[in-house]
Amino acid sequence: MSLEIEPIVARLREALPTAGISLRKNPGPSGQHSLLIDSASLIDVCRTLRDTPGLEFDFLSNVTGVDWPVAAKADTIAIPEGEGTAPTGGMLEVVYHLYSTTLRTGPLVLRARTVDREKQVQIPSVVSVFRSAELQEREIFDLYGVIFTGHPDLRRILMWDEFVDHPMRKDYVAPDDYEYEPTPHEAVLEKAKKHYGERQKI
Amino acid sequence: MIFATVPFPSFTLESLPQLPKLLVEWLLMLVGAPDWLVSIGGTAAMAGTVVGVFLSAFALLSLVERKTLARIQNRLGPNRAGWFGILQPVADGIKMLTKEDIVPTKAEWLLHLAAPILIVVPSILALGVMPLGREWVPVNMELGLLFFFSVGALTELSVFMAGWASGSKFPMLGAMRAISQMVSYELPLIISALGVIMVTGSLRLSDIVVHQGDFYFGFIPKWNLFTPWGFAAGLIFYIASIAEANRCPFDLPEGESEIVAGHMTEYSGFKYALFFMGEYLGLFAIAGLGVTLFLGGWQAPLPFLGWVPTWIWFFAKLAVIIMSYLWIRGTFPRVRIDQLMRFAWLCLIPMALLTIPAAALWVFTGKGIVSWVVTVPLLLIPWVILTILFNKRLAPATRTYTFADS
Amino acid sequence: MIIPLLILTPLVLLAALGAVWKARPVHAALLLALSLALVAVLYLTIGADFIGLVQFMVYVGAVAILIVFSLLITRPGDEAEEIQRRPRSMVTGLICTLPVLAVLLIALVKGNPESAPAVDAPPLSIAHLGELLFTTHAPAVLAVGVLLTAVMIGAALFARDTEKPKSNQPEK
Amino acid sequence: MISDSSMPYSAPTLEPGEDDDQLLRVSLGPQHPSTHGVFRMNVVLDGETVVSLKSVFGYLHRNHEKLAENMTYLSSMPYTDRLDYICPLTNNWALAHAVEKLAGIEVPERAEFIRVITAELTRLINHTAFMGFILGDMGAWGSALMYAFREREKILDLFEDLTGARMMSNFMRYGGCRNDLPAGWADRCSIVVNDYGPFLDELEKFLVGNEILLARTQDVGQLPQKTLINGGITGPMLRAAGVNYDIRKVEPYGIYDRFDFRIPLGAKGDCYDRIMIRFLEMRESLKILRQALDQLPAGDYIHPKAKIRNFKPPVGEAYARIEGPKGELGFHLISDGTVNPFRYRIRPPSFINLTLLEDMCLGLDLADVVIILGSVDIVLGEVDR
Amino acid sequence: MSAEKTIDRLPAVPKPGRWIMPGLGLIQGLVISGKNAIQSYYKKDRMTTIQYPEQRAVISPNFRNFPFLCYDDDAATGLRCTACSICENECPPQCIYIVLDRDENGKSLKRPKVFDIDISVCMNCGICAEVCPFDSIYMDGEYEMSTDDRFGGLMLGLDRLAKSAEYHMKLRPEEASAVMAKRKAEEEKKAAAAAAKAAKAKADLEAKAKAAAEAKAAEEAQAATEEKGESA
Repeated sequence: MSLEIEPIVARLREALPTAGISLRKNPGPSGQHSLLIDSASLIDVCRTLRDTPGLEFDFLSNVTGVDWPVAAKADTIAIPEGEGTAPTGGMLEVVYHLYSTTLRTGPLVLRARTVDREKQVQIPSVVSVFRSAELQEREIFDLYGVIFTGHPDLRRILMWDEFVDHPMRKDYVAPDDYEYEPTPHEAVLEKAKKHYGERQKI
Repeated sequence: MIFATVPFPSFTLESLPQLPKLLVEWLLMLVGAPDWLVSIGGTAAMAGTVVGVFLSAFALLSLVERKTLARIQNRLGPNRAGWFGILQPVADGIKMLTKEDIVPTKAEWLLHLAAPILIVVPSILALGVMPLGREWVPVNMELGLLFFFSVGALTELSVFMAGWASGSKFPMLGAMRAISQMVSYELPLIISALGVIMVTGSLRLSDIVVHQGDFYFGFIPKWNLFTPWGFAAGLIFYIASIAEANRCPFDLPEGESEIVAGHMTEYSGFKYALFFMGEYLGLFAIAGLGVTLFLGGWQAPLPFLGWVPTWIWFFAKLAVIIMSYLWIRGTFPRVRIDQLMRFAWLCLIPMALLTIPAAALWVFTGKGIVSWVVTVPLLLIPWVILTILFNKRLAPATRTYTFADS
Repeated sequence: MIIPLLILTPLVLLAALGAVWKARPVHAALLLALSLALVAVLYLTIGADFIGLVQFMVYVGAVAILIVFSLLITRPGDEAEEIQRRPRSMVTGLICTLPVLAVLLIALVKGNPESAPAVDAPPLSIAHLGELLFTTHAPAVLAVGVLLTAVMIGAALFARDTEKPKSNQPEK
Repeated sequence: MISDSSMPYSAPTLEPGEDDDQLLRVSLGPQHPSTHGVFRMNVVLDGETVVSLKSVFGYLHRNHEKLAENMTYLSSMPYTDRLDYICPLTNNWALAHAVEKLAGIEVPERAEFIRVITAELTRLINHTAFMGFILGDMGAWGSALMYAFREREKILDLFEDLTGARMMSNFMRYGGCRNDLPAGWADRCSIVVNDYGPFLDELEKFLVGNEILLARTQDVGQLPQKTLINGGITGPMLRAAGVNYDIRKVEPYGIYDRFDFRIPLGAKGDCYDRIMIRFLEMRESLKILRQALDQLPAGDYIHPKAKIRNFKPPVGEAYARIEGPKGELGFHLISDGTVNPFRYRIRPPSFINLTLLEDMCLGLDLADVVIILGSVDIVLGEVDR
Repeated sequence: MSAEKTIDRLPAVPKPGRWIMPGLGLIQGLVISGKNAIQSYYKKDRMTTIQYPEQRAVISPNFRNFPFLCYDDDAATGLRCTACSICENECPPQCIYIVLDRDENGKSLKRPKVFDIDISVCMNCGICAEVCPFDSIYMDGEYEMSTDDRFGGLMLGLDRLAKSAEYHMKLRPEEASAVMAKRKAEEEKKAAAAAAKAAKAKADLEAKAKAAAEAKAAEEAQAATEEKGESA
């Protein structure tokens, strides 16, 4: 059940006038529109969402990391109402899905974006508000490279600690340092690389 | 002159186990060996039979255990090696012998080697004292029971050596648990045996068995188990013997789901097999003592069964007790270390101490109906109080579960 | 009769010396247990079965295990500083043992062998020993019993306050 | 320890300085009999009580999400069987449900019924296997496990008939199921469902009254409701603490709103309640199965116009979740209109239920850590993806 | 039904406050495991395991293991596969390798020269069988395929993959019969279409011939009239 998002935005703006909240339409048939929150006010928004009696979004179900090498493409997925985001280089985005166990209201989707994909990749960590984000944020740091400021124990969680790159990024090239083992499967791999190769272009 | 006419030893079915001893002595005498050599040869043969019998029983038990556990779990158990898996112990033995014997670098190799040997020695010594049949008592010591318990104390030392010498963490934890468990369960074991000594009046094990000789009203055997204090002491002895032999539900030292294999983690090859041999022989010794003290050793259960050789009764009772150990092993989960301690010190030892006055009363009131009337309440009331106490304070709370419709 | 004595006494001495000399505490403890066991064997060889078995049970079975168990729990530190302060501990050790040695030697020299009780006294049977213990020496046995219970209660109290309250975190 | 709920997180990390040689550092390593797969916990013990516990993941990480981004939607369906390999059919349904929400596909009646039947059978398998594993962790190695696996085999034979493989089902398609029920399958299924009741009674008598089990699991690994919700715990662990949150009732997907079944709620939320809740949930699943088998309609098993090859969902984003046996299993898909999903995110219940593992284990024994990990019921395929 | 009454019963939880013998639950557990042990001797349903090499588990006809290529009457010529390599593209772990067979001047012979499946990579998901438009690849039911050669042994070529349609009929009767029926229907349709085309071709052949005949007749008539004209 897609919940109507406008009253929530209104309450949020009235509770936190200075917070940068903008509504983003979802073109797909699922109708799950999202709120783009700028990084500064992310924690306050989460805390008010959790604590105000009318909203009571006390359950952060899912935290997803998304890599947008071309920022403009993000606008085709989450269509801004007014002005579009200035098409800078790429950006990393974190999507939060919030639920309320008491009011049983549906997924409230929040989005937080970094400035770019190389240096300014900081997003404040919501672990102080929702404990469930702890492992999921460590996974996003490990696979995407988003640095969550304020996370109590930001280490790699899935890859081994000495691993350098972030594998889930679109421009990640798998190092071919595996112990090479000649198999008759070679021909299949070339053909597959040739075939699947060109589909990776964005 | 060499073949001085020495009568060929005459033996009945009853004294069949004596045969090797008699044969060796007959041969030595034939050869004209001096007396001290003949006696030494005889005792060596006797020891050989005991060790031979119990080692083959160990091999058989390792197969029977796997098959009964399998049956409890609805599967067949080993049936590939030999006919119905009878050669499985041989296969295990060969495997153990051929496996590489790894000694971790941080281990003290001398203690690491000494530990498995020191675990097997006391169990065999303890078996030597056991009255296995009317004429088959390997060593008829006057202090049989005391010898049994003092030799049993050596196993804890060897478990410590195994745990400490292996150098790594899990054996350390295993050794800690093993020693605390064995020390705290040796107490109820010895106290519950005191009652039997008081009633029999001697520490010689064969006297204890002879004391349980005849029958009430013709068919109920006068075993110690069928007396009030004997039943309580027997139950406590049974539970303490499970803990002493590190069998489930008290198999904490070797709790494989927590500390992999406890003090035996760093062993492989034949040393590991020695540990198992030590454990199983210890099991035979403890179960044998239980049978001797409470189930009338080699006494026949019914009067008209006197013609059956007595050592068959001993091994039959031993088999029943060990089957019950296997049954328990297939069913119960493991107890936690603090519950184990609390159960020993708060429940077993007080009840064991209680059986001593009960046994005294039993003897002073003439072992008749009067003594039944006196000793039963003396045992029953504290037990009921203890369980009520247990129900109030420690018993698990009963839970109510609500069902939500939406 | 003499042969077992001649074999055993040097072994006992060696084990005791090792127990004192060894730097590593666990080795020392195990050697102590070995020496106590050998003393028990000594008793057995001269026919005193009861005292031999009780010695084995009490000392090797209980005392050695407790020493070793405490070593396992505390896992004492390394041997370096223990070896380093060896000379000083040697001196203090000698000072304590010399008078005891002197007393033993005097007793050995002065005592005349004839007055020693006959070696081949009838072996003491357990029943007789039991009666003796609980009739003529009853007060001594009762005193020892009271002492042991006092020690047991003291140990229990001592262990109680250091034991952390078992936090089953009902409401953290 | 955990302070009030406003500032939920102050895990007592052990400062290196405080560590003296009294503490024993043990790693219940990836190769350990009771970690349900390759999962490691660095445990620091003071004697037998746990002082700190840091879990290490990633030994079974295959990065299914990166693979899915390079493959078509159809090709990533068989990989969902490998996520939580004890209940593959609920994983398939979760992905199918998410893609149907992403592309707005409706599912015919018969397919919905087949999905509910296979999902509830999977819940039975998972909870029965859980009973076997939890007893194994406690030490009764093998007995309950073999009884549980004996019954599980019957259901796996049903799946082999239906989907072609016992565990690797690869059965759902976007718009319905891959093939229809084979002849006589529904009757065989109702026979299995009827025999399951008596088996549950026997397993219950074997398990629930057992004093050792009661002593080992009561008041072990208990946390207040607020911390559980805040920690993202879902599934039987949450309901064992008494929070009434089951997605089949909260956000009814498929046709769950047509069946009447109840949600068991626990009292204290410790390991014992988690075991009991799974028992009662199995009984509720049997009720659902009986109703679904009675009302199973005829009709086509997949939407006639459902596209199997080069299926291109419209541009957009969707997050859909189902109530898996282990908790809330969700898929967050972002589609840019091409054959490959732009972003394919799995919300794994076992992984997120491990967030509070340390809080549950502090102050308890090493033996309790093993049971608490067992009661969380994790499968490493889903934890590491 | 007996199962119905046990569904709603709460687990047997002792009433609070009543004195219960502490060991009762343990004894109940013993009774259950004892029952299982004894019944495993005579009750077939209790037995979990079978003795594999001697007894074989009954596998269901829908069981799918590694794929096989179906051919109608002869392995060399009747192979249904036309090397369209749709299955190669759709295969998730990319374990199929097809080379199209071309004759000397490069025209495709609609037949695979090489069709390899690396069964160390294949996860028998069945997608190739699902997407194959020419019903040529199906999932096999044979599961004893272990070899000792890790390289060549697990690379199944055309020789080991190709299996006859009768094998398919034996493996999955109803699916195979459905496929045969479908193919027979297509044959008839094609045959009918061919017949229709042939008939049409014959028809317009005759029409042409008739037309030609008429034209010739017309010419003769015209020629005849010209002769008459000249002769007249």
